[in-house]
Amino acid sequence: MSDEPDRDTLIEIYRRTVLINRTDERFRSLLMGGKLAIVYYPVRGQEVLSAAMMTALRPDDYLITTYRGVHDQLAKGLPSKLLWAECAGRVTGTCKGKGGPMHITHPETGVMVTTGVVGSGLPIANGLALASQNKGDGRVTVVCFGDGAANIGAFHEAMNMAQLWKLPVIFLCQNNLYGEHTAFAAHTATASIVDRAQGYGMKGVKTDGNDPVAMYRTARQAVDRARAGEGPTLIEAMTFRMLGHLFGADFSYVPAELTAKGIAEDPVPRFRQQLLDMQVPEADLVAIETKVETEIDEAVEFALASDFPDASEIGIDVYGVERAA
Amino acid sequence: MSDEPDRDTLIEIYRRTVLINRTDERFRSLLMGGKLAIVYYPVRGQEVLSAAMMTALRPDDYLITTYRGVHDQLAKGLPSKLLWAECAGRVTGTCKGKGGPMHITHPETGVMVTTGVVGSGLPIANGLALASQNKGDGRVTVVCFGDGAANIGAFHEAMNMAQLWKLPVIFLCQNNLYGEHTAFAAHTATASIVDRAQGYGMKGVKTDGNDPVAMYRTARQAVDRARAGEGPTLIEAMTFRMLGHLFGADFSYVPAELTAKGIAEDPVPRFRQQLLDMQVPEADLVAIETKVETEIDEAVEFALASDFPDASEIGIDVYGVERAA
Amino acid sequence: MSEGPAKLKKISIAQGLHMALDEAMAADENVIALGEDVGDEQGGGVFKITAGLSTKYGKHRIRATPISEQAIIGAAVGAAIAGLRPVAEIMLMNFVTVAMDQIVNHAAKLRFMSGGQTHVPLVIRTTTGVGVGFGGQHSDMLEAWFAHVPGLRVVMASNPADAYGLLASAIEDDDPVIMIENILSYGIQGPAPEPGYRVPLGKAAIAREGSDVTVIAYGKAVLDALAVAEQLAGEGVSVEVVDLRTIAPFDEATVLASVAKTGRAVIVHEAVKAYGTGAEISSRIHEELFDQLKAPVGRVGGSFSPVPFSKPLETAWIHSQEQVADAIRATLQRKGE
Amino acid sequence: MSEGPAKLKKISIAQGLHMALDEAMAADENVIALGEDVGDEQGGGVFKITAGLSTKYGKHRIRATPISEQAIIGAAVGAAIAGLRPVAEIMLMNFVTVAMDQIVNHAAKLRFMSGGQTHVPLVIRTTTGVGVGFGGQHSDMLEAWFAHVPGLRVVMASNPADAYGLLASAIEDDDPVIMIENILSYGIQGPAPEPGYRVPLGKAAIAREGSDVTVIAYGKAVLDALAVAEQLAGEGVSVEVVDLRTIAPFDEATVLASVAKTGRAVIVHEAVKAYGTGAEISSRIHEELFDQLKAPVGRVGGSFSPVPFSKPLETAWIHSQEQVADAIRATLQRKGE
Ligand SMILES: Cc1ncc(C[n+]2csc(CCOP(=O)(O)OP(=O)(O)O)c2C)c(N)n1
Ligand SMILES: Cc1ncc(C[n+]2csc(CCOP(=O)(O)OP(=O)(O)O)c2C)c(N)n1
Ligand SMILES: [Mg+2]
Ligand SMILES: [Mg+2]
Repeated sequence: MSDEPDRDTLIEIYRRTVLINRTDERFRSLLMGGKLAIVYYPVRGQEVLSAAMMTALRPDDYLITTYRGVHDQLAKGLPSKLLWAECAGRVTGTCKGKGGPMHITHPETGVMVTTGVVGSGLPIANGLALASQNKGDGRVTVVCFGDGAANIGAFHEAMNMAQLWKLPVIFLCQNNLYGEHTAFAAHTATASIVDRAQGYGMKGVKTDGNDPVAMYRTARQAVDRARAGEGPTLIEAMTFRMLGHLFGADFSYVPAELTAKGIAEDPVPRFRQQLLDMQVPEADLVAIETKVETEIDEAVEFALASDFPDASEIGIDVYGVERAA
Repeated sequence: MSDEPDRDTLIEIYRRTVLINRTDERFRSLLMGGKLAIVYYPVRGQEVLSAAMMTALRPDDYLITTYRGVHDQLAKGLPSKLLWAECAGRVTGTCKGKGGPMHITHPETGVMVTTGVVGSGLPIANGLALASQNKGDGRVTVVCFGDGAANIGAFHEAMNMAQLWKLPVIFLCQNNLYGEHTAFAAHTATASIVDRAQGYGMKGVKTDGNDPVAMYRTARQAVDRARAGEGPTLIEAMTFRMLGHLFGADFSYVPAELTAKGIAEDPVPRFRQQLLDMQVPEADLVAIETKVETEIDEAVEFALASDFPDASEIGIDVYGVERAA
Repeated sequence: MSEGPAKLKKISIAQGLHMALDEAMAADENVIALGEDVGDEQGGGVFKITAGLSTKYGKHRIRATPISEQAIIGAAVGAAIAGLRPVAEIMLMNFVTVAMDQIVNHAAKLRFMSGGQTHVPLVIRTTTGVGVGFGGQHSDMLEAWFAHVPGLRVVMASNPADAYGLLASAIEDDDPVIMIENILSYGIQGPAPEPGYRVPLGKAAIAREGSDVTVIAYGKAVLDALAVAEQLAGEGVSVEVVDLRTIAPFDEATVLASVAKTGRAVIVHEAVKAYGTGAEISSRIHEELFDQLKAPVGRVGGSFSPVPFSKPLETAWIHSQEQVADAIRATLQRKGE
Repeated sequence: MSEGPAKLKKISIAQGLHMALDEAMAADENVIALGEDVGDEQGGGVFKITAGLSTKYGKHRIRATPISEQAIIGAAVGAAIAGLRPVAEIMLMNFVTVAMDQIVNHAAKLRFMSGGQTHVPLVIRTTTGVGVGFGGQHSDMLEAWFAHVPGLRVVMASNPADAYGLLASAIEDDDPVIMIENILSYGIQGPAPEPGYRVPLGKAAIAREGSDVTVIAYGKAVLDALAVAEQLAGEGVSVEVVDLRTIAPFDEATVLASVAKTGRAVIVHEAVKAYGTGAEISSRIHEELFDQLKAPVGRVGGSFSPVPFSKPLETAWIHSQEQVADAIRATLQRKGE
């Protein structure tokens, strides 16, 4: 199939973009209003790259992401109700409330691991891909991580092993210019993370993650390569973290002009305009936006109306069978 | 000063080469003869690169090496007697026999750490270099490691940090084509370790470690850059591990042609011939060789005549002051 | 606290840590600090302990690092061997899991393996704690691992003066010290220490005197012990509270003297109870005071599971003051000899 | 051994491990093995446990890896989640220090954190041991760290049949199991197990019955315990030896039943004594059997220092059979009630 997103594909990417965008917005408003009290990592500004990447996948493909993963999880198809219930610590959540936002897991939609440890998803992604390679199930694994994560040892070990074994895995570095409070140039000694791909003999592609067409094209090509058994790809998707590292966190260390630029280039309204320019009727977009708001309304209501897990859950799922003694 | 080794420098490199070569030979003959029973990692074939590298250093420069480190330690100037006594587990050794061959340490000659953990020396080398940078003592740190070590996380983290902070450190990868029993192509997804330098914005140089002139030139330039505050260099010195991973170990997995090629290109006799071709009188070389043999004779005798440490040493050097309770 | 100052001025544990670091850096140019986000360009650290220091002492002494814990600890080890006194920060304790090699195989062993030729005056500060809602990978208390490693010291403060005095002593010590902080304790207020106040490493404090039973605790658990002691005083039970301060190697003399006096002991820590530090302390007490003990030594600790996210589960996971009180009562119900 | 077969054919522990792996791979194509040098192109592994298997089952199932322990364990974790049964090898136990994050934050916790949606049927084989002359960084016994982590199981065999039966059970188990081997034990000979013999996880064995005192040990230390038991029998002392086999979570029922019978106990392990697994076992015994104990539970373990290189020091570092015998005698000297 072609690498270029057709009109329907772009509209689907937009739907996922809006779902992510409004969900992030809703999380922040509930936190602001005190209706929810959790540690939340905003994804504002990174909606489009996730929506485009996951749209290029099959539903049964695997995803591994991080604490900042709401965009990836929703784009992969994880049901809003289960996400919200888990983030609210309810027994109806994906993980019965035991994992929480940093550990969202939902194998049914391919969300296999969400990790809170920087870089640790990459070696695990190789394992998922190894299983697919041995079973011949044709699945592709995508692992999401940040620019800061590219400086930790696990990144290096995983990249070399993936290329050595030609694993069907895609390393999606979401370069949002900051690792927590540290600017890219203060934590990385080279201009681009993709500069590292050749050191592993791996294909590396740097792309504008905020451009749905470019991002989809890059994703599509990487997915096709992986599925065809041609090995892994490192994608560096350029974006910008429009808010603090976590909700309510200091943002003062980000230069005003950079923030201004980020707002000016906000990918979500840009994408909407792009669709209108393509003569997509605004009514269609409004319909999508309304449907998304309803989905979130229902999910939040479901979550907040759900019970908390029983304390006995502490002793469950530690081992598959009750431990000896 | 010039990057080219003058005649005297080459002769000094040869002296160190012979010292390493004969020491390695002696270790193996004592092990063979049962006069010594230790785990020993031969350095046969890697003599020249070490001798050339360390000759380009100041005596007060720092060295970090590994279990396979006899060549680096001797080339750096560590006294034979202390080395032998330590390897024989005697109280007269560098570390009172408590460290052993895998942990040779001798700050007087700049041998700061010998580690048995693959890759762990690199981050520590950054620390030595950081101290020199803050103190302005002009020292350069060299850290030696193998081709296999270039695939472990610590390598990656150390490279990025060293370049980020422009530390006066030299990463000397001794590429002897094998990591334990695994051939280079089976553990590394790229053709050369230096391919990784650009991923850190670091200067990388691949050189023939078995050619004393090329190796000295490469070393000299890296040392001068580091000393001038221009930052780190990754050197990939090509060589060949002519014997098993450790003394007595299986070697069957190495293709016969490769072994044959290695023997044919044995750097030590080649170097000797090179000096003769330069009209260095053979008598001078014989004198060096005889002197080295005497030095080793005395060192071995000293070591084997020395006492073992007292059992009370187990409780000493755990903490600087006796631990509470 | 039996030791320490009693000035009226109060400070927080976070301020105590900042003061100790600031004074150490002012006193000795060899003291440096490194870790993620520690510089003022990064907002002075996630918990602001280092705020202002990079401006005051320079970026060569307060080094904001990449997310590279092996490189952070490794650089600190190398700098320490070369004569600096690094204070390395691991943002959260669960992340020591990527740096264990540098801490255990290197920092802890280099003095011994070099026969005393080199040593590693290194402080590793890290924080953690159950109750923040971070879930399974950001809440663990792993002090038992380090306690099991000869060559390391592990300390934890229960109040601002001790935080100041312990960190200052750790920086001045010539061996590696792991200083564990608790996110939930940073705000705890207490009397400000006199400048120069030091808490000697390896020395516990009698946080409250008592005669019926000894409760041994450290860090945040000391506050639970003190609260329970106050409550039980009302029931006519006299509880002595020992604040270990140095978790390992622990102050056996003080602990054994107290239990020899009371004949009963309960150990409380936030870490998982099974194979925790309480097991070693309990064993030592039984080994040394078997005939004097009126009851088996009790242990109170975290549940045997990863730390759950959901608030009610997280609250149930960690020990409650009721559990501490019950453990004390259990030792009192024993007749003894 | 009370359980297990009594055939005449003898095999070594190394052969027992190889047999278990070979049979598991033959029986289930989801079983794979990965680690450094494990393939036949690499000579079949440093200790030859995997020799012949890559030729027999293919390089896609026996994967020789780069020196990348985080990637090795991480790949094993991911493969396990996706339905394979990986057996990952960490060449020497000290190198787990670079992979603790994958083991502790991930393998051990994913089942719990996912609410049971995923699980990690992973076996990590590693070896170590004091006495090889490897020195400080290649000899450590770190089982206490893993015992402290809910979600992990730790096993160690003292004989070939158990090595076979434990590894087979570990591979069939749906949760992560750390199997510790001892370089010095690979050659130990013993009766060959019947094919299909299994050692249930969490079940200890009575290696020798006795009535005066219980010695609890695992791995190589069991042989010391048995030798001392034999020696003391000559002195009229009847020693019961419990071989834990599963170090953690340990078989409390068997241990407590034995000590309830004898009233005396000594724990022996090679690991550093302080904060070792013996502390937890000792504490549990004191907590449960305080009134029945005739003497405090004794502990014998490694010295409180890194493992020294020099032969006489290395020999002095590790427990001797004399120390075990003395610890037993010390418990007998106590009058008890
Ligand atoms: C090993 C480890 N070190 C430190 C942290 C603390 N931490 C959490 S997120 C983060 C920044 C990560 O930056 P980046 O990889 O760019 O991802 P982003 O947050 O920008 O999406 C840090 C340092 C961690 N979770 N794990
Ligand atoms: C972290 C770690 N993993 C594994 C080992 C076991 N080991 C010791 S040497 C070695 C091979 C190292 O190869 P290379 O880096 O090329 O150095 P060389 O031995 O060839 O000099 C291995 C795997 C180790 N010491 N440390
Ligand atoms: Mg980022
Ligand atoms: Mg090599």
